[in-house]
Amino acid sequence: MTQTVDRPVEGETRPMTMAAAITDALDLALAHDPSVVMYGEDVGNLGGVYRITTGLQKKHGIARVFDCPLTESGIVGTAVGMAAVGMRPVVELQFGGFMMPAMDQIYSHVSRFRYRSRGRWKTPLVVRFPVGGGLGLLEQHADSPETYLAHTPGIKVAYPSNPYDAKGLLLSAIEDDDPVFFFETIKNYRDPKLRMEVPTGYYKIPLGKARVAREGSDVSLITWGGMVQQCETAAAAAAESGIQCEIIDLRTISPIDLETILESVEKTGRVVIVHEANLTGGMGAEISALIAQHALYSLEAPIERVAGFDTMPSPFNSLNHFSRPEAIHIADAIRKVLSA
Amino acid sequence: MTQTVDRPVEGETRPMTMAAAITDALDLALAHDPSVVMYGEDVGNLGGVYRITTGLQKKHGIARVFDCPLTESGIVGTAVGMAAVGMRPVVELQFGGFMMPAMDQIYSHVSRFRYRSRGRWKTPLVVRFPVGGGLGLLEQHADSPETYLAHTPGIKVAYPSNPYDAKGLLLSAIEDDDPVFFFETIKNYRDPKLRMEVPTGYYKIPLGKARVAREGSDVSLITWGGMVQQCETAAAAAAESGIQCEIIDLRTISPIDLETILESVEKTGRVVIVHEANLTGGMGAEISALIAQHALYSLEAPIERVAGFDTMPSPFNSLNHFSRPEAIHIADAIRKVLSA
Amino acid sequence: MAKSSRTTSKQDATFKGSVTETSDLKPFQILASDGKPVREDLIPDLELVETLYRKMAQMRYLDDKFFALAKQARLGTYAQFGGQEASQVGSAFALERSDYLAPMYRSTAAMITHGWSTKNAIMYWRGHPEGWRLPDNLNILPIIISIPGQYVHGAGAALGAKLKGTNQIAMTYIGEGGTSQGDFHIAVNFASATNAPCVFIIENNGWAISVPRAVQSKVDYLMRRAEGYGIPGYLVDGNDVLAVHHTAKQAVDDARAGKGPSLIEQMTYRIRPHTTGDETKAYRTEDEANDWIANRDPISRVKKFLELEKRWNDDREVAMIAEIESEFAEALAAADAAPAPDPRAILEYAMVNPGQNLIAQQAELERRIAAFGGAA
Amino acid sequence: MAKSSRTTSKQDATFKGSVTETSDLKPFQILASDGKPVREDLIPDLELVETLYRKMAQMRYLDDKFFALAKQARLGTYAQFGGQEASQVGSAFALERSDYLAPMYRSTAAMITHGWSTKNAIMYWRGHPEGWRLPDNLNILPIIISIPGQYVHGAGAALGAKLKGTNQIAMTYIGEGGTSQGDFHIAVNFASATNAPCVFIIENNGWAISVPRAVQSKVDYLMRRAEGYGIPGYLVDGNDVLAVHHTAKQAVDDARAGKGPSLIEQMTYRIRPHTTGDETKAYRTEDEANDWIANRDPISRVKKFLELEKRWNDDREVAMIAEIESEFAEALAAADAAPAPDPRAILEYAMVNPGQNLIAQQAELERRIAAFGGAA
Ligand SMILES: Cc1ncc(C[n+]2csc(CCOP(=O)(O)OP(=O)(O)O)c2C)c(N)n1
Ligand SMILES: Cc1ncc(C[n+]2csc(CCOP(=O)(O)OP(=O)(O)O)c2C)c(N)n1
Ligand SMILES: [Mg+2]
Ligand SMILES: [Mg+2]
Repeated sequence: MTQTVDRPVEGETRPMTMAAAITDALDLALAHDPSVVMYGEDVGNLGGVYRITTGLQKKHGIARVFDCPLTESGIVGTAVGMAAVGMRPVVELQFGGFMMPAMDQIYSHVSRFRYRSRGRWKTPLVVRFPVGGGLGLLEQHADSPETYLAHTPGIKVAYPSNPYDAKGLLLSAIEDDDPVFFFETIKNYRDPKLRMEVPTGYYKIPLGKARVAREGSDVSLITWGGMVQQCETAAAAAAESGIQCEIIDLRTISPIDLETILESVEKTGRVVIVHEANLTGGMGAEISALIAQHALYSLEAPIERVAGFDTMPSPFNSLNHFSRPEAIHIADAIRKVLSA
Repeated sequence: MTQTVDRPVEGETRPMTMAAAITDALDLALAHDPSVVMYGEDVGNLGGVYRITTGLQKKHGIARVFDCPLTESGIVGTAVGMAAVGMRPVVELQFGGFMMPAMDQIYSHVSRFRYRSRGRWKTPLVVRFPVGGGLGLLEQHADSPETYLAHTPGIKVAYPSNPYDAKGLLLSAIEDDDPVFFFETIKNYRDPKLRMEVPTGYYKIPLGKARVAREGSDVSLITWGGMVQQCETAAAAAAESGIQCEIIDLRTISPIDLETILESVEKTGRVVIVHEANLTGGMGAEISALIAQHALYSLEAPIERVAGFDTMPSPFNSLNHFSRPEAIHIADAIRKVLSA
Repeated sequence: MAKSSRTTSKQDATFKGSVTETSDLKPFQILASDGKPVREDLIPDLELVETLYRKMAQMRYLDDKFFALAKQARLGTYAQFGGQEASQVGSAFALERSDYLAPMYRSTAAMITHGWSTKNAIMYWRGHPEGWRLPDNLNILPIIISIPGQYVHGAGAALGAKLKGTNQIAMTYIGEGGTSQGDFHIAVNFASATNAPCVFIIENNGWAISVPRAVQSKVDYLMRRAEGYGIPGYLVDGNDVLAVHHTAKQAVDDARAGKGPSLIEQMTYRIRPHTTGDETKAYRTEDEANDWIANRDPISRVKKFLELEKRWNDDREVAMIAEIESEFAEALAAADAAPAPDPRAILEYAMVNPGQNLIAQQAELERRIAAFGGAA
Repeated sequence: MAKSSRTTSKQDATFKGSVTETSDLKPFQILASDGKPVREDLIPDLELVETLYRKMAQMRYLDDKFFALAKQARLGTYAQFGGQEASQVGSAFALERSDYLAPMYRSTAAMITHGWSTKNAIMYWRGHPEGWRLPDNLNILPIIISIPGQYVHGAGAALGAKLKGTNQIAMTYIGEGGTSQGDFHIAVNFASATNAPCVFIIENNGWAISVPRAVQSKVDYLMRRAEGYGIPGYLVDGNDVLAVHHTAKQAVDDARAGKGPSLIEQMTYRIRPHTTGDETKAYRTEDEANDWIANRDPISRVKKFLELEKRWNDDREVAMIAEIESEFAEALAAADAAPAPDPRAILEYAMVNPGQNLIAQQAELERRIAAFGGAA
């Protein structure tokens, strides 16, 4: 198996939630590299609607962490210009559902700026935002737009599932010379169940390396972000009936860690892919296609995908558990691939 | 086989290129339904940069076919408002590479307007644009953004490969009460090889129904738009060495005609998917995933995808044939799935 | 890596935002904050004034109730409009019933003024599918959360109505923060270019969540942008319901007369948090809000005027409040009595003609309904 | 279905576009079209005037040659700037060498003025990878085709330079058609809000492909939008290189002095087709273009002035042309001598750290190279 334990044992740690780990990474990055700047809607004075940048403006100065006009295209587009002239902007969009006003800047420029100038200009920028549902918030506050980015060349997409990974991936993202989009699952931000010991120092987790979150030999659950937790619940339930699920937490959606996926599929022969974005054309499709190309002969059952429905995320608060993938739906898919 | 011949035999016909067939459909739609209006950049007086709307303003009046300010978000966003109040806007974006400034309107509104109002408002609009490369045009004039749309719920995507289909699909699109995006392959517009007899009357081809463009028993080539022609060339070459390719021309990317795909795969057991958009997260992934779920046991070889590279379409004119899928690359993939 | 990012105090000023202070403009008023007329000549029929007052009072009550319901988790996250009653009621009241309204998340008062029911509003903010269904007999476009798509829809609806020759016009709302978005510009300019009958309203309530107006732009008043589109621009005291209504009526009449769009900036203040999830302490002083509440409240201003005119007294006030309370109680009871939503609503209205993906997902939804132990 | 779409003549006027004719503004001039000074006081050093003249003459020659090369298929599609030499040369010349330029597809003259080489320009428009590589010693951002991303990059580069404290500024270009896009507004306003040292230039050449200026907006002059951002706006005769340079210098100096962004509208005319793929006959009369060529040509205007000043004569003209020709011939020969591009360029610079997808695609590219019979 490529990587099962990748936690450094040395060094000081303290218990952190996802939110705290992300804040810690941002704080360290600001201290570590004077070219890092942060801006967005409400990130300066308020510290963002989820308070992830709280305290950073006070600590690092208003020229490093500041509020800007309400415009996603402006935030991302100016970051392209800033990155070209030598800054490392780490910008925040208020929610993943509000990424689209920036989509032309992403597609036409973030994606191509370096390629287009044949390396004359670089685009070392990070765009962070909260994503995912299950909280009964307003419309467009529960979206998961990772596939639009994964299909767009030239950029990376990190989507952590726990505080340790979040901090290490974010520090990698900020140091990376490619543009990186960084997804933060709202439901995980302050979930006490995810609170864990995290090193207080500066450390990095490589982009493009998956994590085997649970070892097992019967079914591979391939997932990322907030869905890792759901898969863990489903896997624990399955274990009670003697089914051993392996959970692959991709950590980065783009580039994808094909090697780790294939190793797992070759072992289990059965695959369930779980994501919150809607099914059709989602990242589950790409993963399934990679398996159907590279590990077809290992498959003992059709590949199942558990995903959001092909509608906008349900705005009907009391019905969300019917549409967002939950452990119970994943359990159903596990049964399916096992009985195939 | 679901549909091999779907050409009506009765009725007058005349030879038409893709361009002429599309113009003809637009002309008929304007005559047929007074709520149809057309606008966009250069569509009025000039008739569009590819002259698809030529003559329509003169014939139907400037209030039905007109030029508007240079803004894709404005064009698509006003179409949402217009459609709500009872018009049927059929708007043009100048190139597929310029769809992204409209992406927020597409994602946040075109996709959801009807769902969001629970049917109070409808969004019967059509967005047309030229796509695809192989012509050495400027950057962003060779893009194929269908996957961004196919992953977006609530909309349909038509992507015809020949004059007959183009006309019939476009008339269906205009009559459809769902929003439809209509892709027009630039390289096919006036290709004399595609010129064919097309009925002069008003006829429709259903959205969501694929066409078996060539029957064969050894390999299924699944494709759409301009790539159908490339697949036909590759299939003809393969036939010379005794390999019988079946070509499925999807005609609509969304919704997808799963039935026709599965029938073909069950017959051939070998699949090559061909599209011009870049590989990762492209529609080839979704098709592959559907096959890996619904027809796994029919597969005799890993599924191959022939697609653009994960970069922007090559802007290096003399090198385009290395990056855009051509018959020679498809032939390579056919060999691969046959030798597996 | 850059050597240093040199935090100088000059740079600091930049990121706090600063407005070029050269204003020659003053917001238009008909009533001063103390309720005394500053433009006697423009006082409308007192019947209209009373109607506007009653509507505003009803709206304030509703807004406070919605807040309380949200805090009890009987509504979801709710965007209060408290403080902006004059701005919304005064402008929406200038519409004909058949005109189009393109609202944003904070437009509840404008929507109800245009005919939406309190019951539906409760159910919308509860996330109940029935509340999301906009009534057929109302020309209210869907509530838009993504800032500011509705501006473009407003322009499109207006252009559509014009093409159909129906004589309807459209009105749409945005916050001052939203004016920094591309679609703000696109919409107003598109309407300018096509002479579409659309009234564009900016409710400048001083704040975009925690971001003060000055951070959005150096310009003093956002309605100055009208000049850049060659259309009329108006600066109005947004807490003076008579000034708001007068101006909106002018813009509505112009639009209907074929004179094209207008842009109106209504200076107002959000006296409540941004939404029920927001905490204002983190970014503004209570004094600031209290000053607006005490000295520039839009409701007491017109009430004082009506009292001065002897058109209003405590008895009437008491009777009105009783009426408002009982109407609201009735609406709430009706909303509470609505059956729990059917989970099948999740896939309803997804497409007029669904493809195989949605058909398969309907089956999956039925499985999930069964798994959770039955529908509803 | 709507009953009818009632094509009335009033509606017709709408969709043809019409500009509200109330203009009190006149484009700023230093030289009249006949080359005579209208502002003696602002005539700069004649050495500078001669330099600007020479650059413009060189650019016109290059533009015509590029057109000819494209027609021979020795360049790809090319966007001519003919007629806009004063507008581009005059403004870009106001920059320091280390300042940032954020160009669009029609900015070739501005780019060369800022230091790009003719050889590289040829190779860029030929689609040769070497032409796409922007030189390290030039602060020119990539050429942008999607209208108008570069405006936002310009704002960002300016803000970045300001944060770094380098004293560099940015200049960026857009056509009048591009002002209808969201990113136009976003960029100028973002720079206004952050006081970023960016000079925003609108080259109003009358046409957006076939769409006349009047269709874009009702406003008479687009620089009126500056007022809506609280920043200086300038209206300039874009065919008067001295007026253009004077104004750009003012804006550049202001930006460098910390006074923030400016918006300049340069009234000019594209005397050539939109690109080498365009046919102007379909949308405008030859008379219109000929009038600009005969009476408002930017190059002959300043030549006449230099002649009046006895700074220029036929001998000098002949010598200059010979120099321009031989320089161009040399650049073309150098471009022609460059080796054919290596197909591997297709995957170069795709990512700093490529993932497995790109690594697999490199192998696929090698297979394709082999299939087509060897590299290059
Ligand atoms: C495209 C988009 N980006 C971000 C948000 C998140 N957001 C919600 S309200 C708000 C502030 C809006 O301020 P303003 O426009 O002044 O309106 P107000 O809320 O004050 O009425 C923000 C940033 C959004 N809804 N849409
Ligand atoms: C986003 C986008 N939409 C459409 C186009 C296609 N297009 C290329 S040039 C042009 C007209 C531009 O006119 P203008 O802004 O006045 O600049 P000019 O070409 O006159 O210099 C259009 C519509 C584009 N390049 N980008
Ligand atoms: Mg506000
Ligand atoms: Mg132009």
